[in-house]
Formats: sequence, C-alpha cells, structure tokens
Amino acid sequence: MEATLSRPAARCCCLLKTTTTSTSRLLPSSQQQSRPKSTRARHKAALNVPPHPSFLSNPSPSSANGATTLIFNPPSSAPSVFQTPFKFLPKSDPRRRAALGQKLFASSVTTNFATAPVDVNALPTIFDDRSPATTPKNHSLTKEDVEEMRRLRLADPVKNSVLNLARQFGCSVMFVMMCVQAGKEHRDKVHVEPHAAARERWGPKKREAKEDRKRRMEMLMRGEI
Amino acid sequence: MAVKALQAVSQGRNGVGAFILQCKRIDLHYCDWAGSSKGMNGFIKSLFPKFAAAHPQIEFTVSPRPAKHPVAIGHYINGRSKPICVRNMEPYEILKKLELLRDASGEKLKKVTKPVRSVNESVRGIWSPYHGNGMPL
Amino acid sequence: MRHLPRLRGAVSASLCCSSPSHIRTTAAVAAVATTSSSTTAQSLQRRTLSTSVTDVGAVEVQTPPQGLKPPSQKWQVAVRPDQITDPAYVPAQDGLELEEDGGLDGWWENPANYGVGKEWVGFGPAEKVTDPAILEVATYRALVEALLLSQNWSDPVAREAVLSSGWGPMVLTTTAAKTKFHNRPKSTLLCVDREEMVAALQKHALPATERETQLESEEQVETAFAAEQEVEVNGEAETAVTTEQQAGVTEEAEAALAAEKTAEVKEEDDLTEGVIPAEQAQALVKELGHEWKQANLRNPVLKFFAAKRIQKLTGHKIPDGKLVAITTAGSLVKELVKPPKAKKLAEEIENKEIFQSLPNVKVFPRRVTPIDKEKMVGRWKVIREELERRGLPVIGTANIDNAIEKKWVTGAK
Amino acid sequence: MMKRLRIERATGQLLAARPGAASTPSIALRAAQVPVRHSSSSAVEAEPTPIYEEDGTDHSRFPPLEKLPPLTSTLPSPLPERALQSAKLAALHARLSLSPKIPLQTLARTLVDPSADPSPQFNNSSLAFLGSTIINYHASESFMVHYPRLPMDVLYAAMTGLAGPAPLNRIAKAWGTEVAAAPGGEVDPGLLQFSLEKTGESVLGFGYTRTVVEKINKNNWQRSVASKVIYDDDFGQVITPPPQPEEEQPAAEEEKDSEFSNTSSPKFSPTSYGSSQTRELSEKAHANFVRAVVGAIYTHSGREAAKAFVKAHILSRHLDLERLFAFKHPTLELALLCAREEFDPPVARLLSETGRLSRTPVFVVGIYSGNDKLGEGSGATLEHARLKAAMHALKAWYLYSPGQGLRVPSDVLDDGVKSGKAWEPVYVDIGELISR
Amino acid sequence: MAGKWMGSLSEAMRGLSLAAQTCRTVPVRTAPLISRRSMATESPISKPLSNITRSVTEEWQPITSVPVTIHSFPSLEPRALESYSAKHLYLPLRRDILHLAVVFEGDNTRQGTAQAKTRWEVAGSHRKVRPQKGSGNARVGSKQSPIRRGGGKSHGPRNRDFGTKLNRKVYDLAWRTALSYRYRRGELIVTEDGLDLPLPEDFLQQAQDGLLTRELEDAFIQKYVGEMLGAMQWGKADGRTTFITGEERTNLFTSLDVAGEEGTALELEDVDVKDLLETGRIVIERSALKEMIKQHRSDLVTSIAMPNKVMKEKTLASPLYPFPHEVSEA
Repeated sequence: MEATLSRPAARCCCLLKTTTTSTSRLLPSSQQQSRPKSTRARHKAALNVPPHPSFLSNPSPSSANGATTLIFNPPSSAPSVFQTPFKFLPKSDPRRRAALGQKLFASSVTTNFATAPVDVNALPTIFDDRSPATTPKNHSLTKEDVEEMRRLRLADPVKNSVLNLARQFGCSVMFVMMCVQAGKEHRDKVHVEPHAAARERWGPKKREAKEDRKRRMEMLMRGEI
Repeated sequence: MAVKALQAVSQGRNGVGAFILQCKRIDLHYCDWAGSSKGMNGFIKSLFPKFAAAHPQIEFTVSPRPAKHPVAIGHYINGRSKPICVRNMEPYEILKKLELLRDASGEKLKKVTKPVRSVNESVRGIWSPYHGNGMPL
Repeated sequence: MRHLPRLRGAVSASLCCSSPSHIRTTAAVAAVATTSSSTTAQSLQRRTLSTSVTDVGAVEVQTPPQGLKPPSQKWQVAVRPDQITDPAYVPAQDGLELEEDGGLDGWWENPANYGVGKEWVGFGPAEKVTDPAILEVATYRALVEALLLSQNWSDPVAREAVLSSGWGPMVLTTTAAKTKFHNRPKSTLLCVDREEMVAALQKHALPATERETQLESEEQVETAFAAEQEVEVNGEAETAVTTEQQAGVTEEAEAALAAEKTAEVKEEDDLTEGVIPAEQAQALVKELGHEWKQANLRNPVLKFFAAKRIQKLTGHKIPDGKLVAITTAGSLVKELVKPPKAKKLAEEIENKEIFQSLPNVKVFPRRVTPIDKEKMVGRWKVIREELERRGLPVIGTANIDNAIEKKWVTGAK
Repeated sequence: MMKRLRIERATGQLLAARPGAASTPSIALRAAQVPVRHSSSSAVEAEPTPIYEEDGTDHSRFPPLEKLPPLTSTLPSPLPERALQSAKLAALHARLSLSPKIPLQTLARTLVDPSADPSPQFNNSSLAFLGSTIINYHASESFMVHYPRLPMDVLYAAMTGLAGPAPLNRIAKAWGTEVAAAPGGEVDPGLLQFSLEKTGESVLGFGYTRTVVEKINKNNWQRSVASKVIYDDDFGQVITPPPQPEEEQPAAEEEKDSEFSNTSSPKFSPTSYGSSQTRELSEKAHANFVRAVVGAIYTHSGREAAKAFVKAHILSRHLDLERLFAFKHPTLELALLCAREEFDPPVARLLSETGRLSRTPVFVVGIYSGNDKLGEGSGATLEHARLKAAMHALKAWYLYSPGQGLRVPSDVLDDGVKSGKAWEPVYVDIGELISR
Repeated sequence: MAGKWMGSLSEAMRGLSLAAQTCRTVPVRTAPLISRRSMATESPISKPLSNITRSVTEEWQPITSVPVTIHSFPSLEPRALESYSAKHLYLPLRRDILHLAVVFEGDNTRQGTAQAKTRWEVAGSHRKVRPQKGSGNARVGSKQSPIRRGGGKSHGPRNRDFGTKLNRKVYDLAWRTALSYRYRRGELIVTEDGLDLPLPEDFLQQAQDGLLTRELEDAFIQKYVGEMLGAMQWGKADGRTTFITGEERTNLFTSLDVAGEEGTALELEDVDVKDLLETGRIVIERSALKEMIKQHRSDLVTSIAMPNKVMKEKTLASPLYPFPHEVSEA
C-alpha cells in the first residue's frame, strides 16, 4: 500500500519549509545548528508538495456561470458513529434525497471517500467460514440430508466436524449445530479435556497473556479499545 | 443477547443551558473600633448596597469581628473559599476586591495554555494516517 | 467661694498614705479585744493629720455632713493579751487570722456615707424627652412664647421668669397650641395672635414676679431650698453678678436672680407633675398640622429664646453651630426628633434600613460564634445532646483539667 | 415509555404547595404539634441549668441571632415563614433565575426531604414526584425523537445517565446546595435537610411491584424488555415495595420522642459518614430536591416554564451515547440486522493495513453490504478490526438521528390544542432486533 | 418685599403639598434585630427649605456673624447671647492647616536633650589595645572604637532643637479653624466668667479642718466629678472634657487633677491647637474665648499703623441679649 500524505500535514510542512529557508538565510551563523546539505535537499524535495488537487481542479461546468462549486474534502480521520451510512438512512430521510447525497454517495461509500469510486470487490475479504456471506448456500436441504448429517456426525464426530459437514452440505455451521448435537463425551474429549490439560501446562506468562487477551476482548466489546 | 447497556452519567457544561455563577457566598467581616476597618465600614454603608443589589445570586453576610482586621471571604460552589484581607483599604479598593471574588471560579490558580477546553469531539475527528484520500508522493 | 485646700506637706501626705494600714491593724487588735470601749482614745492618725488639734467631742458635735461623712474617728486601744479575761480568746497566729475593722474598704459602697452630686439637675428636666410628639408640641410652645417675648415684651424680669419657667399647668400648652401663626408680609417670621397666650402667661408664669418681691425681702428662702440647689444658686448668683457688673447693671440682676429662684420653685413642682402626657401631645400635634413648620427662623435672639425654652421643657440642648443652620421651624423639629447617632455599624444599618429591600444580604448584630454556626446547620443539638450524655459541660470547661482523657483511659477517679 | 403526567396522583399535596394554602395548614399543624413536643421536651428543661437557655448557651453574653418562637428546635423542619429571612434561600432563588411567581416558602419546602419531615404537608415528596414525572417525560421524548432506533436497554441507560439520581445529584451540587448536618426547626431554611437515620417514604416514578421481586433481587434473574416496560420504573429498575413498618412511621416517631423524654436513649445516633449507604441517601435527597424544584416551577408558573427549566439545566448536559453500548456477538447481530432489513449480507474487507509482520500491526477493516460500506474499524488483529467494524456499523444504525432540534410532542401540546393538529413523528423505527 | 412674601407663601404651599403624601414603602424584611426609636412625626416633615438651588427672588446673604450662647456653668442655663464674626468661629474646616499647626507644635515641644558620647568623649586612654601583629586576633586601635563594647556611639543622638517654623497667619488661622470646627460640631460651650467647679460646702469645710485623709478627699472628688460630669454627659463615657479658664481655679484644676480620666483643665496660655482638637468638647469661659481670638487674628487685623486714619479697635463680640438698650438704660 502506498504511503499517503494528507493535505493539512502538507500545508504545514510547506510553512515549515519556507520558514526554515528564510531563517537560515537571515542568520547563517546563529546558534541553531545548520543541517548538512544532503538532509536539507531531501527535506526540500519531500516538502515540496503541491496543494490538494481539489483546490487545483478547474471549476466544474456547472459553476462556469459564476455559480459556486462545492469542494468536498472529507476529514482524514476515522469515521464517527453519528455519521449514518448511506444505506442505513431511511427512505424518508432528506439526506438520502439530496442531490449532494446523490453526488457524494455515488460511490456508495459513506466514509473514507475516494476520489474515484472504489471497486469494492477488489478489496480483499477476511476469510471466515462461519460468516454466512462467504459460502454460497443451498437452502433446499431435504429431510434425508438432515438425517444423513445427523448420522455422519454421531458416527464419527472427529472426522465429520461441524465445519466439514457445513462444507459438505453447503449450509451454515449454525444450521449444522441446530440440526445435530454431538454427544457430551465427544465434547469433553475433543474440547474440554485437551484444553484442561493444556491449561495445566500453561506457565504464568502464558496464563497472564491468555487472561489479558480475554480481558482485551471484553474491553473491545464494551468499546473501550 | 442483543445490546447490553452500560451506565454513564451526563457531564455538566456550565453556560450551555444555564449559567450558574460559581461564587455563591461572600462574607464581610468588620470591626467597629479598629481604624483598619474604616474603609470597610464606609464601603458597607456606601458602595455595598448597590453591589449586593446587582448580584442577587450571591448570598452576603455582614458580621462584626471585634479586634480583627476586616476580611472579605468568598465561598464557591466547588467547596473552596477565598479570603482577602482588606485592612486599611479605601471603599473603591474593596469594591475591586469584591469584584475579583465574584469573578473567581474558586479553583486553584493555574496557567491556562489552551484557548479552548471542551468535551465535544472535534468536527474533523482525530487525524489518522489510514483515512482520508491522501496524495501520492 | 471657698477653695479646696492643698496645704499638706510631703511628710504628712506620706503618713496619710500609710494610714489605712495603720487603721486596719489597730482596728484588728481592737476587734480581737473584748468590747470594752474607751471613748477618749486619741488616734495617731488625727494627730498626724489635723493642723489644729480638736478633741473627739468636737468631731462628734459636728453635724452629719451632706457632702461626706468621714469614717468614725473613735479608736480603742487593744487590751494587752495577759490582761484578757475572756476565756473564748484565742490569739491569732498570723496576720491573716486577724479580723479587720474600720478602714476604707467597703466605705464607698454605703451611700449614707456621702451625698455626691449625682442628683445634679441642670437647666431643664433631669432626663431628656424622647417622645417625638411631646418634642413637637414643646417646640411649638417654645416658638410661640419666644415670639411673644421677642416682640417688645417690655419687662426683662418677667421675660426671664417666662424663659425659665417649666411646663406649668396644661392650660399653657393648650393655649400655646391654640394660638395660631398668621402670615404677615413684612416679617421674616410669621406673627402670632397673642392675646389669650399673653393672658395665660401672665396668669401662670408672672405671679412669680410679684411673689419674688417678698421672697427676696426675707432671707429664709435659702432654707426653703435643698442644700445642693443652694450651692448652685449661690454660684449662679455670683456669676450673674459678675456678668451684670460688666454690663454695669445691678438691680436688674437681683430681679433676674430672684425671678429664676422662683422659677426654680415653679420648676420643682412642674417636674413633680412632669411633662405633658404623650397621647395629649399626639392630639395636639394633630391639630397643629404641618404648615407652621414652614415658618422662617432667622432672628438669632428669637432662636436663642426658643432654644432656651426647648432646653427648659425637654432637656435638649441645641448648640449654636446647629442653630445657625436652622432656618425654619421644621428643621428645628427635625433637629430635635433626630435619633442619636448609632455607635455600632449594625445599629446604623438597622436604623437606616439600608438592606431592608435586599433579601440576599444578612446582617448580624454581633459576632457569629462557632456555636451560632453549628446552630445554623443544626449540628448544635447533636453536639449538646452528646456532651450531656457523656456528662461533659455544654459550654466552657467546667474546671476539668487537661488530664481528663487520661482519667477516662485509666478509669482513675 | 412515554407516560403521561398523572397529576391527579399528587394534586392533594400540590394544592398545599401554593404558599397561601401552605401557610395556613402549616400554622395549624404546628400549633397542633407544639404542645406534644412541649410535653416531650419539658423533662429536658426541668434539669437544673440555671444560666443556659433551652439551647444550652448563655444568652446574657450572646443573645440569639434570630428571634425564634419557643421550642422551634423540636420541630422536624423550619417554619415556612422563616423562609423570608433566609439569605441563602433568596440567593438560590436568584441563582436558578426562578420567576418571582415562585415564593420562597415553596422553595424552602423543596429543600425538606421526607426523611427529615415525615408529614407530606411540609416535605417535598409531592413536588418531587411531580417534578420526576416532568423531567422523565421531557428526557424520554427528546431521546425518542432524536434517536428513534435506540434499543430499550440503552434508552433506559441513557435516561438513567441524564435524568437518574446520579446526574440530578450532580446538578444539585452544581447549584451550590448546602446540606444541614441534622434537620430541625432551628436550621436555616436555605439548607437541604435530610436525615441519615430515618428513611422517609417518597412516591417516585410509575410502575408496579412484581410479585417475585425478592427472587429477582436475590438471584438476579433476566428481565425481558417487555416486562421492564410494563412493570418497572422509568429507568428500568425493579420497583421494591416500601417495608411495612414505614406506613405508621410518624406515630412510631411520636412514640420514640415520648419515650426519649423519660429514658436517656440518644435522639441522634452518631452516624458513620461517608459510607456507601449514607452516600446513596444523600444522592437520593439531592435528586429529590432537583425534582421538587421542577415540580414547584410547574405548579407556580406552568408547563412551558418547567419545560424550559428542564431543557436548560438537565437536557443540556453532555451524555456520550456511544459509550452506552456493549455487544456480545456484533457480527451475528449485524448479519441478522442486514437480513431483517433485506440488505446484502455484510462482508468484512480489508481496507488498509500496516506492519502485518511487525509487533504492532494495524488493520483497517471495513464491513460492506453489497457496495455500501456500513462501518469500519481498526485493530491490532484482523478479528478485532472486524468486530470493531461490526460494532461501528451497529452503533451507526442504532444512533441514527433524523436531525437535531426536532419538534417533540410537548411542543405541540399547547399550540396543538389551539391549531388542532397533532404531533407527527419524523421517523418511527420498527423496533430493535429481538432474537433469542 | 412682596416678592419675598410670594416666595415664602409658595414655600408654604410646597411644604403643604410635600407634607400631603407621606407614604413609606413597606419593607420586605421584618422583625428588626435591633429595636429602634419610633420616629412617628419624622415622615411628614418636608425636606428643609434652605435648599442648594436658591430661587431667583431671594437674594444671597452670606453668613457674616454667628451667635454664641453664654451659659452659666453648673446648670447649663443659657444666660446671654453674643454674636461673633464668621471669620472667627465659622471658618471652613482645613485639615491641612490643622495638621501643619499640630506638627509645628509637636516639633517645638520636643526638648531634644538626648545625647550619646562619641568615641572622642568616652573617657579613657587612647592607647593601642594590643600590638598590630603577632597575636592571632584582629587588629585593634583604641578601646573607644564604636565597634567595641564600651566604645563610643558613632551616630548617636546629639542635643539639638527640633523646632520648625510656621507662618504666624497660618498658625492663627489654624487656631480659629480649630475653634470653628468645634463650634460647628456643637462642641464649644462658652460659660460666664469665673468658671469653676462648685464642691459641696461642708466637704470643703471638712477638708479645711483637715478631718479628711488625702485618699478620702481624692475618692470623694473622683466620685463627685465623675457623677456630675456623667450626669451632664460630659464624662469619660462621652470622651472627656477640656475646661479652659483665664487663670487657675483651684477647685476645678485640683479636682480634674484628681479625676483626670473625666477631663482636663487648662489655663489660657497653656492651650495649644492640639488641645482644642483632642477631647470630646471644649468648655471655655467668655473672656478666655475673647482673649484667645484676640491673640490669634493676625491675618484679619493689620498691625501697620496708618497715621492719617485712627485705628479703632472694633469689638470682638457684640452682645445680642440681654438687649443692649436695657443694659445701657440702667
């Protein structure tokens, strides 16, 4: 991902550049240490930033006849909660109807606006099986399929794990879990005992790390981090 | 399941809805005999009535304190108090001191460096390097 | 006039100063002794003090004084201890056991020992009149009489008599109230219709003048007076004489003197009957109205008369500096009715009602003590109840020493 | 949630809240009380205390600062007519910029807690009840108009955070209310009076007591949202019935007084200050004071003044609604939400990242449904970022606001009656996600 | 005259109209903490008619002479009335001039006899105390050096005259200003000549017979003077009293020596401006007042003798009452 530099920083850097040059010209032999030429050159090169294209872009034809154009320069910050996404706006909401909305939300991206509409499908997804979005489902499982699922699961819960069954039958994990519950002994054998044994083996650091992780997750759920 | 609610208490912002003057009481002490109270006694008779009428939201108590220098003590809503000894002062100097007491917030004196202190989040949010459409360099 | 002699030399003075202790010791011895009195004992003190030695008899013969009754001059010499027959006699071991007798301590507590000028009565009633209605009536009457006197009232003796006469019977006041001012253009001060007032004055104030003649003729008038008045009268007589001598007039002076003597006679029974009652005064004030207060007062002599009358009637002395500023009857009344200047700031605030309309100001008349603060927040009853429950004094330390906590801890009694 | 003002539940005492009505019964009742108290306290005076007056001080040296009728200190709360002398009270009146229509006696009455003076003729219970209904009404209507999608629990939390006892306590403190150490007749009427020994009963909030209250309190059962709405009070708290002996409390107190006269049991037990219980009591008393002030404003100067006062002092405070949310399965909830709203199922996509192999990586994950981004979050792991993005999307949904400064039903209350048109909501939500 | 009459009539009408409305605003606060005297008849009084803005009809007459009442001493009966010039007894208050005079008097009453010995006056030989070098101690000259114990004082006090100067006219103005100040405040009581304190006759008799010890006498005099002045409200409680007489009066002076806390008695030549300003009131006899003013009017009368015009000594105080014609006719 390319390193980006947002506009306010650039502006202040421009100020910095001018001031430094001027001062160095005014008092060459002052107490402030003068930088070696290489660094200075690099800084000049780095700080030589043109203003934001939204300011350079010549006015749109709509504003050719003296009408004001809107320069939309979204904040370079994480979106606020109180900024309702376009899709969440109810039909009656004026923001949805406004022409501004039409123009701005053309890319149908509420926050982190891009100059050009981004191709959402180009963005990499985070692989998650449990998310019903990833795998295509057939919602036409018959009674037999469910019976088969139950049989397989009870026959060999290790091989026919929930995930495998979901993949095999093309349904969601939750559906599998709704259909069939493996026996208690299997649950203990697979989940409880190994975890208990593992916990026995944990040293203080690891236990602390695990607890921290747990605590971090709770804090995350409370929105504190 | 769904959403759980956390508890929070609203913060007061004095002056947003209503403004409460932070100085809630001013005590004036004088001495009938001592010469250092001369100005204070004159002030209580001459200037003080107008001042008190102009500030009905402040409670004023006037009480003698024999064989002591005259004092004006301001009590504030945050529980602190600010005493000022006004011995040998002219009535107008004492008026200045009372205005000082009235305008004080009762906090300890501290240097205010930031022009604005607010609980509201800034309109543009906190800058983050991962947002905004940056410019390629 | 007789003067206070201060002829004593240093020696006698020092002896005098040492005398009380001397009295005390001798008296103590006397007290220890049985009550066998030796009347003709000479005191060491008298020998030291008196320039001319007089015997005790002379002292006792002397009339009991009005000014001062000196301590008893009798001294008795104590019996020698070996001659004491009283079996109940126990010799004292040290001076503290000796009883004290005589001496000057506790002497001034007995009012019979001296009659001091506490009954000083100046020109006018003993205590000032403070009732506003009476003051107003008195002012009005004083103005009427002053007018009558100032406008060619011929006889100076009679004038003096009127000036220094008291309230007199009620008729005078009522007639004075009835005599109304009526405006006359040419006078700075309004003039009164004078007939019945003159008649009343001649009826009630002037008999003094023809009584004064035979009073002056015989001298036992002095005896008719109380002694201290006599003193004042003498004083005034002399001073008056001196003044008139400067003025070069004598018999006028006798007249004035006699007149004021009689006036004092009148004043006495007037004071016994006292000033007029307040409710009558208020009734009179109602009928007087307020227009007379517009009357101009510019004539200094008139103001002098009025001031003298007012001082005689009410006891209020109006100083000259104030009289200069007073130009109307209203300001005169105001000057009289004005309350005395407050000594404390709180009282002044209370009188002037400075903060009456400010509900957010609280003025305390005295120091606000910690107990008061506790009472205001209601904690005092708790503190008091707790103290009483522990048997501790509510206020003050009931002479409980500092180690009381230690006693609690150790349980020592 | 929005309950109408049931003023008739308080009218009887509300009439007494007006000064003219308040003074006359007060005098009568005081006259009735004094002899009883007199007999009770006469035994105390019988003790030989020669120089002390009945307040135990030496009046020859320090005459009393205020002329009080005899045995005033035995009354539970100061006499109403003393309110005119109190500078504190006048200053408080001006500080809150109350209208002159509100007399000082009423303001003094709002400062008397039921725990200090049990008689409802003199304490602020009725005013506080009225005020609480007004405050909760305005708070809830503003929430429901401005945030129509708030879940019920969050709405309850927001109500508690804006109009509950804790914020009202802070408001009372911010008004400069001073507290009397022990309530009594001789106390300055400008002080808030409540006792830490007795707990006076006060009617606050509507609702019904559940039959299984003690079970719920013992092993804290889950209460369904619907049952909260139906049974519990305005803040979703279970209403606990007042204990039985509280009913004849005044009589019991009389008993205690009379028996105190002959036995020497302490009238005021030294209470341990700063304990959680006393803190809760004082918080309750302060909150009731604020509610009573609002009730007094409503009584004397009408609905609009009360509404403006609530707006100015209570609704204007800052409450961060975003912090009230806590989720359990945000992704699942978001999926269900999208399913309900017939959006495309949400997909988490990686927007940007840095330092994946470093010790402190940052992932920025956005959640998309179709082409629309619903929310985004950044975290140190993909999982955290995804959860945060989901929570962000959910909060964005719940905290949807049609706009600020909208017309609330109470705006229409007065001009609606004259113009005859009712209040129409800008947006009505179909309700929160109910699932399992 | 007619105009004046119209003026007075209009004044009367105005007074009536003012007296008509006499309503007070009822005070908000009740139950005053301090009981105050009822002034029932005070409200109807219209405000004094001598107001600052004079009407055009009445002409401006400045106060040129002020009356002085002559009292008889023990009973303060007004006996006579005299009129003094306003330049003598009605001057405006000038604090600065009074301060100048008081400082001037204070300076001139310092005796300034303090003197300390310098190192040259301290007795003793001026031999060097110890050799310059050798001993480990500091070098020392003579033992009278100011840094040594027993040595002289380097900048000690010397006999000198602290007296300062003040222009005579200023000082005289200060005198009359002090008198005027007292007069305005009503604290100047003028009595007939021969001001003295009348003591009880028999007490004097006993004292002369020597029946009384000194302490008896003093205690009695203290009681007598204290109670008498207390009854006149002249005593200690009302800030003492200064009696000023032409020459010493035995009873008065001795009594006030004894009862010093009640007041002081001064002869005319002992009086200073500071004495006039100190106590609660000044009681001065008529001739003493005249003499005092006569001595201190150098800024009013010229001391230059004009040959052609005869200098007539105009009388200080013109008697108003008893009426001069009555006095003269006898």
